[in-house]
Amino acid sequence: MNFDDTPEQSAFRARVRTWLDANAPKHLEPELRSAIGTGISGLKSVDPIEAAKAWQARKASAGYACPSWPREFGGGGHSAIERVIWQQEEGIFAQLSGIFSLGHGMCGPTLMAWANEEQKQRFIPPMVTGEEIWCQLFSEPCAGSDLAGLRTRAELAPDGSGDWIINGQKIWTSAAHVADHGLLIARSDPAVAKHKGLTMFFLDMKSPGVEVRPIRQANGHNGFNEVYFTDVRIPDAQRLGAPGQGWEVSLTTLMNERMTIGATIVTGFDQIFSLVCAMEGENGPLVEDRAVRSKLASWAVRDSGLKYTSMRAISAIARGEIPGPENSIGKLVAASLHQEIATFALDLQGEAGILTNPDLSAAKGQFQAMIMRSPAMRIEGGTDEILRNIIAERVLGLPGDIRVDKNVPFNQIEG
Amino acid sequence: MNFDDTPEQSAFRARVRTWLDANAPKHLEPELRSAIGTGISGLKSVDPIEAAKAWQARKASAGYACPSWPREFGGGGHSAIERVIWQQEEGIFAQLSGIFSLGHGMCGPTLMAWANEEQKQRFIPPMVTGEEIWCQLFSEPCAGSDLAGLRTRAELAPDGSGDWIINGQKIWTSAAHVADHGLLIARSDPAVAKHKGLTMFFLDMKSPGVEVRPIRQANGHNGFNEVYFTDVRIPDAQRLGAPGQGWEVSLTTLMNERMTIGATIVTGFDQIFSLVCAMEGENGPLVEDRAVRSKLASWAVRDSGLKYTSMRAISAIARGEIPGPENSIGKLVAASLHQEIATFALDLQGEAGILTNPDLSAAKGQFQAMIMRSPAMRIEGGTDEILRNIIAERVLGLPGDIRVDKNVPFNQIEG
Amino acid sequence: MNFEFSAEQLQLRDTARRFLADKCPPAAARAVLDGKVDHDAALWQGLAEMGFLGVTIPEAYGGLGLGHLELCVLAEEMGRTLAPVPFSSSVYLATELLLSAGSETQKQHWLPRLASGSAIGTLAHAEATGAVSNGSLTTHLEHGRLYGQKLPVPDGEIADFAVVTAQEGDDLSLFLLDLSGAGVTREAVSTIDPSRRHARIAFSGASAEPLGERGNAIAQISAVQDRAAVLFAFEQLGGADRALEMARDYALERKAFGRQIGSFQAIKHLLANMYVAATLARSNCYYGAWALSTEAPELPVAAASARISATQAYQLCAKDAIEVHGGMGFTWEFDCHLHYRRSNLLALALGSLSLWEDRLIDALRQSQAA
Amino acid sequence: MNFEFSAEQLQLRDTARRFLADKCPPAAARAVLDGKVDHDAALWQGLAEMGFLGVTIPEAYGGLGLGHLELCVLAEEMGRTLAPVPFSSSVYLATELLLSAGSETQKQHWLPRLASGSAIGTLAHAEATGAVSNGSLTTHLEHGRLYGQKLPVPDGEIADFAVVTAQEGDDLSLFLLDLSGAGVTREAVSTIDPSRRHARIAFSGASAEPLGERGNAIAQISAVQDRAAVLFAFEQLGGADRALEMARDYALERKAFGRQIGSFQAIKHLLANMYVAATLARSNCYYGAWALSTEAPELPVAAASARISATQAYQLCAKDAIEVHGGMGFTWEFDCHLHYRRSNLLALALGSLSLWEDRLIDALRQSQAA
Repeated sequence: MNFDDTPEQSAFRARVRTWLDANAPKHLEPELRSAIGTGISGLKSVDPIEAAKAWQARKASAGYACPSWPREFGGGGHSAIERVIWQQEEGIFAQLSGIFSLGHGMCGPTLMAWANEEQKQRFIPPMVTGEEIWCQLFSEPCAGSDLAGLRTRAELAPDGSGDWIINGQKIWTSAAHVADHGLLIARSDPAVAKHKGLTMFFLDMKSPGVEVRPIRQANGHNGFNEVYFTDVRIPDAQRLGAPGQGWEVSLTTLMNERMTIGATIVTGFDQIFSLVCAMEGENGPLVEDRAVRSKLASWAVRDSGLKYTSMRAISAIARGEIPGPENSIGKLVAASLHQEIATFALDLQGEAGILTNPDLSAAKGQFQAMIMRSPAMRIEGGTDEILRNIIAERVLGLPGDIRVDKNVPFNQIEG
Repeated sequence: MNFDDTPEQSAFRARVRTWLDANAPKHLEPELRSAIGTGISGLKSVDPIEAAKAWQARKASAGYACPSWPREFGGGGHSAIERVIWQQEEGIFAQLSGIFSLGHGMCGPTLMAWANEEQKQRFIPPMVTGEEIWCQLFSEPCAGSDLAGLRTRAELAPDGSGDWIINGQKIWTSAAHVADHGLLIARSDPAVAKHKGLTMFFLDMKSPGVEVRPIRQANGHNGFNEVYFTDVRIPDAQRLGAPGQGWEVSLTTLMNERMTIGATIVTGFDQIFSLVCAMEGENGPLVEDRAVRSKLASWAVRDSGLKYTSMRAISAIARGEIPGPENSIGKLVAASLHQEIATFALDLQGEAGILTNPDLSAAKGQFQAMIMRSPAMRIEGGTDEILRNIIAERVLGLPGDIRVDKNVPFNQIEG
Repeated sequence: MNFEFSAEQLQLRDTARRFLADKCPPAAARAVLDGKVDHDAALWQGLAEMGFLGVTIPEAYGGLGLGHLELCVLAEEMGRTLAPVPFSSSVYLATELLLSAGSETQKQHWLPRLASGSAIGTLAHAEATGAVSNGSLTTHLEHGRLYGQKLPVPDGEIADFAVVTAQEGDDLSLFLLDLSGAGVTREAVSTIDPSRRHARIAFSGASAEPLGERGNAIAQISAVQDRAAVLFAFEQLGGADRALEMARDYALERKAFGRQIGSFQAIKHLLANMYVAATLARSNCYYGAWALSTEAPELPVAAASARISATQAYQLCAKDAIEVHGGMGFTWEFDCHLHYRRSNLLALALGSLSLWEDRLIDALRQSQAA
Repeated sequence: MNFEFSAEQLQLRDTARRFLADKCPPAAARAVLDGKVDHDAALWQGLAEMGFLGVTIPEAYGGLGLGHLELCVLAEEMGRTLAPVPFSSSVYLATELLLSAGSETQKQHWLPRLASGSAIGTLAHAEATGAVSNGSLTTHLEHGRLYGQKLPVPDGEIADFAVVTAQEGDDLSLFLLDLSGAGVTREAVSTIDPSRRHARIAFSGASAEPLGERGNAIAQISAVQDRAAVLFAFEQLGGADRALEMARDYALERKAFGRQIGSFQAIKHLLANMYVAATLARSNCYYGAWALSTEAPELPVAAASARISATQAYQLCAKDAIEVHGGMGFTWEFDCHLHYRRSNLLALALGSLSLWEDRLIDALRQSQAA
């Protein structure tokens, strides 16, 4: 048991560090750090999209954009553990590239698995370099946790061209407002069971009939969009997989969930620990207050538990294995922790805990931003409830929920 | 809003107090108090059954046994609010009568609703006076939360006498080892849906073929029994309700759940508050320790919340109304509170927290008895999970769980 | 015993509920949240006309001369509807302070104005992060004039007068201050719940008159906080109940996997836990109401219990209402965040939960010792 | 990086698991619980023969001379099977103390006996309710002899020798004591988990030899507690995993309402939460194992984290395993209570959770300052 790199890993890490020293946009670091856990990049001094594209292009030039993708598509051709090392070293600067995360995490792997050679050559390299941004058009207003309940229709064009005509609405599409392309799942056959009648496509987001509207979130940020489709035409060549095979294709995509392994899970513990070490209470430093300590300790072990769970996963990758199911607990634990910590941090500040102005608030208002962000963490990427179901079923082998919609044609399901 | 008795209530309370002063077995009080929250009467100096019968008989002589039952059956003929006042005043001495609680809370009301006049005259008065003890034979090894899944069979005797022959097994039957009579629900028709084929009876517990075996509980106590039925014969006259109507009859019974309103709900808060006020920590009295205070405060408000929830119910009774659903939270809240408090109390005692001997352990080992008892509180009378379902469905109006066993003949249900 | 509001009080609740359903839809709170107005002046005037602003003010001073049970009933409805008006500042704090400590002249001047809504009052107490103790205030009296700064002051921008705690030599005293006078500057500050405005107020030689016994502010504030804690708790209770209702309704309406999401145990039990918290809070609040209205010696215990329990219930119900709503619950468009914001704002309105935990344990020990 | 046990260590685990599955069924713990025997002597002898008792003892003293990672692996299996033997007292405490502080003579005398199982050692430290601090012990040295009383002493009845903390003037020192000698009386005490026996030991002029540097017991004990905390945490982890497995298996087997109870979300999510707790504990334990085996300066943080996390996980899994089993889970006949008892026993074995919380925060502050 050790935390040491092999000589090869050590050499790779040294190369990465040297390169980052010379190339990382260090002047942006304070802004990026101030926004940890708030769900935004934090960039105000520069345009976040410009900064993202610039950083992505620079990484691509050195083979560090999509480090483990094949070189023929512009990737780095590195091993899985090298990708993890890259992520560890890139650290806070990864926050710059958030706009690409669904493209790189989901759209790219799906294209690699299902697109033809020509399409891969055309679309993957600009995805790597950041020249083209992708978005993923899966969720719908009535299909969130129950993704297979989606209603956006894909119908063959009546002109016999073989093209598909798309009508419907997608939601929670991050980056849609700046995306060049989108990966879209739609219902091509409503007369069969809900999982059976779906088909996957990709499309040009500038196609006529595509309308993107930003969603204002509860904390006032615009992280997501709604996307409306009105008679949007997609050539049949941009279909991925067979008609009706969309659910299967989407699973390939969802299996490639963004690899947070190696990246830091933000629980808020470091932030609250700094706060209580710096703050004075009525009876001395707050960190000496036994009530504070007791809470801190229980958060500390959840925080370190996640950190070392992630180490176990990295260790499996280093051995050439696939990480076990224990990594599925990360977001579930982190999201509640985040909310608990932020709530307590405000409480520690007393009546002044309500202030959000960074100049007036303790810790520059970061906990106020965190408390307003935290409810979303418990929902996005799978609600707490869905994640517990996944752990119970996939890890512990318990039975699935009773399904009333199984084997029922979609157009006969109530609701 | 006031806590005052009306003049009538005040006069009744005064009469009760005077009577209790003269009649309550005060010498047993310390033993009874020491056992609060541990699930036993605590009596060692006297035989608990003898003491229970003696106290019951004395109460009956003054009309305080089953205070709100009709006088014709030996009850006190008092109003519902007077019964509550009685319970408040009887206090700790009610613990003596635990052996009668299911008889008085469930069997009695069921007989009153479903038995014929002659049976009522025969069976109810000795139930009131404590001369005869009743038990309730409902739960089975495979029918706990899902009571309607019970398998004990009631078949018409082949001799054409109209008698019923009972075969099967009941479990969690408190007082069965000392009971004279039992209220029994059994399956008379396995070919119809599970709720439809049940029939209710009462029987003499000395009938041939009835065998009672004590269950040793996890904490070493014998509070419950298994009861085995082998060709036990019950005359048809002891059927309550029509054949197949047993579920309906059982609902009458379950609606009459033991009225804990007015009785004290034991959460353990008073006990832990006394402990921390008395105990010294490394840095002074434990009650000054901020970590202790924070926990105490959150328990205090749950404890007082239950107490005043109960007051609201009593208040409804005093107005001649039926208490609302808010009273359903009592056991759910108290059980977890009990377990949390006991666990923390042991922790406060450090390494010595494991000691159970009253002479060696802080607070005479009461928290050690409490921690060993508390898991049962979360299960008996409805598990936490069943209670949350009940609150969600009956109070908040949410849909029932999906039932796979609905309308399926009992003998075709898997498992 | 009668541990329930009277028929008249319940009728007042119905009246208030109907009035607020009409005059105070969620759009009212949103108008303040969006910065269009600093409070809902029409609603404020309407509340005055209903007599609600002067419910505890004696008739001699232009109020209704009712009791605190009536005020509890109103507070709950204010909380349910997120009423974007300075009700708590003016009624729970300023009115209470004047009633308990004001001179006859002060009462005659301000109480009628408070009752009619023509004046808004507030309490300016907190100065920065942490609890206030004797000697910790920077605001002080110097040659009869006030210097220092208060932050955050609820409704500080719109209030006509404030009761201010200030150091006077070694002691703390209360002062009453016309906020439109010289030497007072105030500016809005941003908070987690902009639907209820807060300000920073600086004093540079403002003239102020003493309120009540000098040098006794700690005790005066503590007493008024106990009283206000019960009233804030009712506001929180109203909010908790409303958040629970919203979540329950959504769980019945929204379908996933071919069924109402409210038929899944995960959602049912989340809602059941919210109900449990709200029920415990309600019972503690009723106890607080009884203690407040009867001036019972149990008030410190009852107030802290109501306060802690209602803070916990509102925070739980508001955050889990978002969870039940899923992604939609985190949109600006849905009202869930209005309650989430308010729940976190009210949790700190009279000082932190930790502070009230301490107050509760101290009060419990005193009542045991007594 | 390799944050996993090695192939050889995993093989040792398999060997231990097979051995214990055979030699240590739940009936073994029950035999002690029921008071039939004071420990499982045959199992103890078997463990000695496997070399497990001397796994960290150098070969020169008759041990296997392996490291602490191997011991962690064994501790987890002991916890899984509720092994009713003095493994923790003899191996985590007595052996560790001798290895770190024993003189050559003491090592030569006791280590071979500990490795062969012919001697059982323990640590006699606690005296009563609360944490031990300098000056708080009644046990003391007087004219070179020990007086006082220790309670509770794990395996105190069956141990051959004990390391005793005692006041020596103003300081605390460690003494090694043959428990069969004169001036020692011991009696069994009842605890919440009678499957692991504890005793009260009284000293009335018992002869004792110093162990290690005199006057330095606080530091010595603290160091050995950090080391033992990791090992106890692995025992707790094994217990937590086993309780979770039992609950999962029962949820798959038991039916209600026509379906497996494990198909209800209430049960699924209870089990998912148990899994989360056990997984966090495992990762913290691995960190502890790394720190222990490498004698890393991070040990105080790692040990306290493993300890707290594993205590929480075992207590949660054991109590909710009963809940999943329903009424049957609270019978004497089902094994659930064996884990419930053990989880509460081990939670206090090295002092309370509160104590370890304090240790963690102190250690975190020191590591930040460094």
